[in-house]
Amino acid sequence: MENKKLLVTPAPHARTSETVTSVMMDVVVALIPAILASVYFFGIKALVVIVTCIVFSVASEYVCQRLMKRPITISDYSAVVTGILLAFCLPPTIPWYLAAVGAIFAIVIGKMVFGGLGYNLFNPALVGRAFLLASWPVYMTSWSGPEKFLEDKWMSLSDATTKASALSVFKETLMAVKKGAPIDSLKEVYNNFSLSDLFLGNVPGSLGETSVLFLLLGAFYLWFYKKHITWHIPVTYIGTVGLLAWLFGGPAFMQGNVLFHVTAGGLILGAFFMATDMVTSPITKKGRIIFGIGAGIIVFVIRIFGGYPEGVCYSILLMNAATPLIDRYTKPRRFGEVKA
Amino acid sequence: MNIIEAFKNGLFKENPVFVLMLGLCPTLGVTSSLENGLGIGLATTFVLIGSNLVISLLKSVIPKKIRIPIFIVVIASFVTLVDMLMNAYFQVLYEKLGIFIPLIVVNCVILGRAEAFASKNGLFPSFIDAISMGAGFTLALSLIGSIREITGNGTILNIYLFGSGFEPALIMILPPGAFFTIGLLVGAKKYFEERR
Amino acid sequence: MELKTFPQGIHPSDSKELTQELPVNQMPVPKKVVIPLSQHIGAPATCVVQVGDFVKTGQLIGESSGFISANVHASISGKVVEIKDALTATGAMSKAVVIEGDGKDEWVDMKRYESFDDLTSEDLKKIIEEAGIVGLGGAAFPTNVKLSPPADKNIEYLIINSAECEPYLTCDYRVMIERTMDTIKGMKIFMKILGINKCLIGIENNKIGAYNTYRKMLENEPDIDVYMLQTKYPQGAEKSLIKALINKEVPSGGLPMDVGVVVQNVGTVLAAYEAVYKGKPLIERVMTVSGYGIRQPQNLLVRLGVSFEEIINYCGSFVETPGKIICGGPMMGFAQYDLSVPVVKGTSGLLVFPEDTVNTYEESPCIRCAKCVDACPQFLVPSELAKYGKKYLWDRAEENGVMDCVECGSCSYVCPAKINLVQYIKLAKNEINIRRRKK
Amino acid sequence: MNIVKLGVILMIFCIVAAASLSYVNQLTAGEIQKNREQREMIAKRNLFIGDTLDLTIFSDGEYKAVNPETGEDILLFEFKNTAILKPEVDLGYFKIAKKEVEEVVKKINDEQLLDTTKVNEKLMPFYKALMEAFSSQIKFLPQTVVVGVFGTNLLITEENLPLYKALYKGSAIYFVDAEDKADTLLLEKVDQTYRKEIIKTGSILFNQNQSLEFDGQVEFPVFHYDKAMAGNQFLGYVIKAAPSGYSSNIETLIGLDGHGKIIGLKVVSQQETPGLGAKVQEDWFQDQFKGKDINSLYLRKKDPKKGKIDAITAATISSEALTKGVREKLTSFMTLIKEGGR
Repeated sequence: MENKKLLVTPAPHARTSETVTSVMMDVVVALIPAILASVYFFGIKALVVIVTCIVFSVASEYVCQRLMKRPITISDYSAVVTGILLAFCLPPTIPWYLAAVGAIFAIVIGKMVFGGLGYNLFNPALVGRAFLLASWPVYMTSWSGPEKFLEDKWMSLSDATTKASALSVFKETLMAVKKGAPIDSLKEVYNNFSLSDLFLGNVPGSLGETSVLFLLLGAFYLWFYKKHITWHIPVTYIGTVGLLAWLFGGPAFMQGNVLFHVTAGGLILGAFFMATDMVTSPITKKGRIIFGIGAGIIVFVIRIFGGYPEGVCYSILLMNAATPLIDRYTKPRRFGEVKA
Repeated sequence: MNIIEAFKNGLFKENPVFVLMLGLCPTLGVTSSLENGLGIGLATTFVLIGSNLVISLLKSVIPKKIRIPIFIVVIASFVTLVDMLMNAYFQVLYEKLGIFIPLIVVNCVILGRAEAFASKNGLFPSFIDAISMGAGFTLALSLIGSIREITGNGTILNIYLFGSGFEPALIMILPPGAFFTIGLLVGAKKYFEERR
Repeated sequence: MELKTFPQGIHPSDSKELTQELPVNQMPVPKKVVIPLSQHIGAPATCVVQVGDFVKTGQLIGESSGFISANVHASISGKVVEIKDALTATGAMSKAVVIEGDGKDEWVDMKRYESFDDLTSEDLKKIIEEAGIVGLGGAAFPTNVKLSPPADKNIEYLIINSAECEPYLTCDYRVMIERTMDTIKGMKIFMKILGINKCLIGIENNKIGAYNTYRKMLENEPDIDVYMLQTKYPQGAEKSLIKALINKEVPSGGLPMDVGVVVQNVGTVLAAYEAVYKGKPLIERVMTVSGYGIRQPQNLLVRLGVSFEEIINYCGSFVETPGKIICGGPMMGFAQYDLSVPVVKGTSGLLVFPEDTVNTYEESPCIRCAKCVDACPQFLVPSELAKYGKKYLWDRAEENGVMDCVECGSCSYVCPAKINLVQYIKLAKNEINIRRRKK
Repeated sequence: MNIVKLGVILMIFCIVAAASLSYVNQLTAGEIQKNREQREMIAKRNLFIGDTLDLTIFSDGEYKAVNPETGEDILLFEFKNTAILKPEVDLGYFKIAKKEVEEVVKKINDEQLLDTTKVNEKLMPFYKALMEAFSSQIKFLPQTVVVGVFGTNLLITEENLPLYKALYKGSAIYFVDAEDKADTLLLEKVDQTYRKEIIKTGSILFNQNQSLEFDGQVEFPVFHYDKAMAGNQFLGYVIKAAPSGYSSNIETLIGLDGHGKIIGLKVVSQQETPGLGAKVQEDWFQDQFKGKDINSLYLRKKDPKKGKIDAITAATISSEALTKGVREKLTSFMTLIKEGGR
């Protein structure tokens, strides 16, 4: 009985084995298929961008925490997740130093100035992307086409032909239609991009935004196996965009191409990996549904009426800003609470 | 009144932008280049001196109840004056600053100093206060302006600083850049003050 | 078949296999007991013995001292050697009577009834009150008080709480299996007291044996229904159990009787049976000794007042260096640092974990994953409440329903950031209670 | 009655302020008016004459070219403290090697050449070399080059007029008597001189000796436009357009000749995104419009068949807005002209 050290802690004495690190690790694992797909389709350039983003995210988090004299928590993988997600929003042709600047901005301004993990108001990766888009729009909006695996261009770092992404083509056509071009040209856009290419990711676009299939693989791992994300945000988000696209996104009422709007651009990536970011999304189920619907409407409005071809980034950032408000008005009804 | 002390006050301890957080409208609006920042800073200083002098001179005449309208009349007169003078003699700068010159009227630094200082102090201290506050404001605006111009446009006073390989961050001369710059400068100021 | 249950909650691994199939073992009468006078919620009992007195087993030593209070009896015969402040399992000090046994275990005269048909509801209540019976589920609320609802409350159901949702604990399960008939008699006593004829038993589907036994035994009892529930924590919390069985929500700040329900633990039911049919006051109880750190995990019938140390020694001592010893279940129990602490009426288990399986966790910032929100059976937002508790924002905490918390610990269990959510909430509750009392 | 007293005091303050301001207004009104006129004048003039901003990038030094006839190096011109930086109107004065020019001019005078083709033949090598030198020094050909020649004064007469006209096709070179101006840095002085010259050269361009005038704002049913007149000779129109771009109205002056061809286009004010849409104000973009008519005012990107205008990278909306705005304005203007005359 003597010399025994008994540990006294408050109840409960049982805890799940889940930690912040393991949650973040799961997200990284879920992103691996999409990373591989992006390297396959965009070549070694993609790998350079991804690695740059990760390295600079982690490094700037370390430096920030050293300067702020806080515990160093770079081993919790949250900066890695930010790095990968940021890289996924960048075109493969972006110079590495711009990717690095984006990563530093994402971590320093998007996360650390708010107080680090858990306190940030906005999704850091999207903050980084918005910064890059506003600062260097030319780099951020010129995409290169998918390269053939193991061909010359695949290995090359700089050689790339710029092409328009599916949504930019859509946007251009839409503008033309508004100015009097035949309405059927919208249909041509839909036909120009085969859905299987869009689904696999064999189209020009940002690194991680193109391959719906591989993103969904990771998303389902998080959703059904690890249960880190719930259906509320992704389903309402994609559903809202799909519904609006079907109703108003086509040549005539109720003739929009839902699958085109869902698979082109960053909607799948945003819906499953960015809008569901725990720190910046509402905590209640009702709140998440509002979040998803709101973001969906914003995406659609930007795509059809706005100045940018793609609106996922800004829709999520705007809804991030609304999250505290949503949380406040969607408090769960307490058990046994009498409705007034 | 100690003049050095007054200047320290205006430039650092009670810097209108970095400490008092006053007059942020022109700070955010016009500081996309050093030239603009300097211009609006000097214009504000001029108005500040004028209004401070007039108000401290007339402080015994001004009834307490309607002091704010009278302050505004005085300030607005000086601003209109500056507006006309600049339009006449500093055409180029006038066009660049545009709407922000008439908006000096609502710059809270001026009304704030009129209310807090000039209406209670004599002519000379008010003059010194106006100069030091104006200097602080101009300093802050020039600092923000030069940072934004260098990072957002790659130039300083329209002179290219870097080679053609340099890609300026466009966002820095857009409104968000002003927020970033002010935030970071205030943060840096606090950081160094606490270290001291 | 869709099993009944309540919404939200968690699924910790139940680890009941250690002791589930072991019959209840009677522990020998101890040499010395320390009987705290405050073993229940409410005012401590008044001591009615003095140092040097000889007491018999079952003799009253502490008298109920108020409306919410309970009698305390000697659990062995012997001499009162000391009346002192003793450490209890919650960490609080309580006045306690120390009895040194004479080894004879002489019992006081006990008044037994073969049947309670002749007794009125008031008589039965009196017997239970005198026997010092309190809720044996853990909270130890005096049973007679619970059985006396105000006249304006219309009681419809008696619900027997046999969910035993805490991992490791199997004492209620063994009671249900081994003393099925006795507990049914006990239920009837309660039904008589309350003047109702509807009794519901909820058993989780990991205790299928107990369910089947009751099913068989209750074939001819139309008044008592048994339901199988989906295994989930905290099914044993009154409010959750009521929601699961009759789908009614106890109003915020209210009691089960507000929805016409009285909930009693199955152990309490057995104690009532013993008091009426055998005249035994509450001086012993069944508890589970378990965990991977003890050599012989088992279900024990122990006298109250025996120290944990003695129990551990009886169970073959430690397997290896213990890291953590918990009184109660792992979710709501108290970690112990001193093994001289005695068993009291509310002690349902003693768990020993070896050093290498005990983890300490560093709290990291909340990442707003909302797992606590999805777990809370009371639909609170634990992360927010804990934040208010941490920052001493008591008013905000109260506005957001901190007082509705049942302290089940589900939120802390699921938290990936390892924040001690329930601890901060308890702090806030405590602080608010103090302020309310001051007013 | 206290309130009346306060009101009176406030009133007095207002009156004093108003009085002093109106005094200052009187002082500055003339200057402001002058500035405004000058600004408008410069903008309009630039439509017809073009900007001279590009000259400022010359640095000091000697500039030589190979004479294609002899194969010898000839010193074309040298710069000494010549680059002048001015925000709005930048002028570069430089000296052309006196000897060379004198020789050429003398030759022409001696031979009494009046046949345009022959004069061209004589002078072409020289100017070709000059142009080449320019091209090698500056990446693009400036619209207007103002050349100051020390001690030389080329009289423009009826006789040699065709020469000038023939020589400069699109790119006009103006010879200025710059003897006393080369070292002058004062904007005002330079600007006045410059204006004088422009009026002179403008006349030359349009075969008139009279000075160039803008007839002010002629009210037309819909349009508000200027006619540019050189004496009695009609030169063209100045039309204002203000299409709404990405984030502002892009106010634009369009210079149009009598055949519907754009002589020049100048964006006067805009608030487009800096670095993107704001590039509509850049010369390369505006210069694309010169010489175009409504049939080719489309973006190449949108309408590859008709389009002759290149959009600004990543700022299609602004580019499109301006192109379309100008086109629409011109279309309706032309209709108007055809229907109702000038």
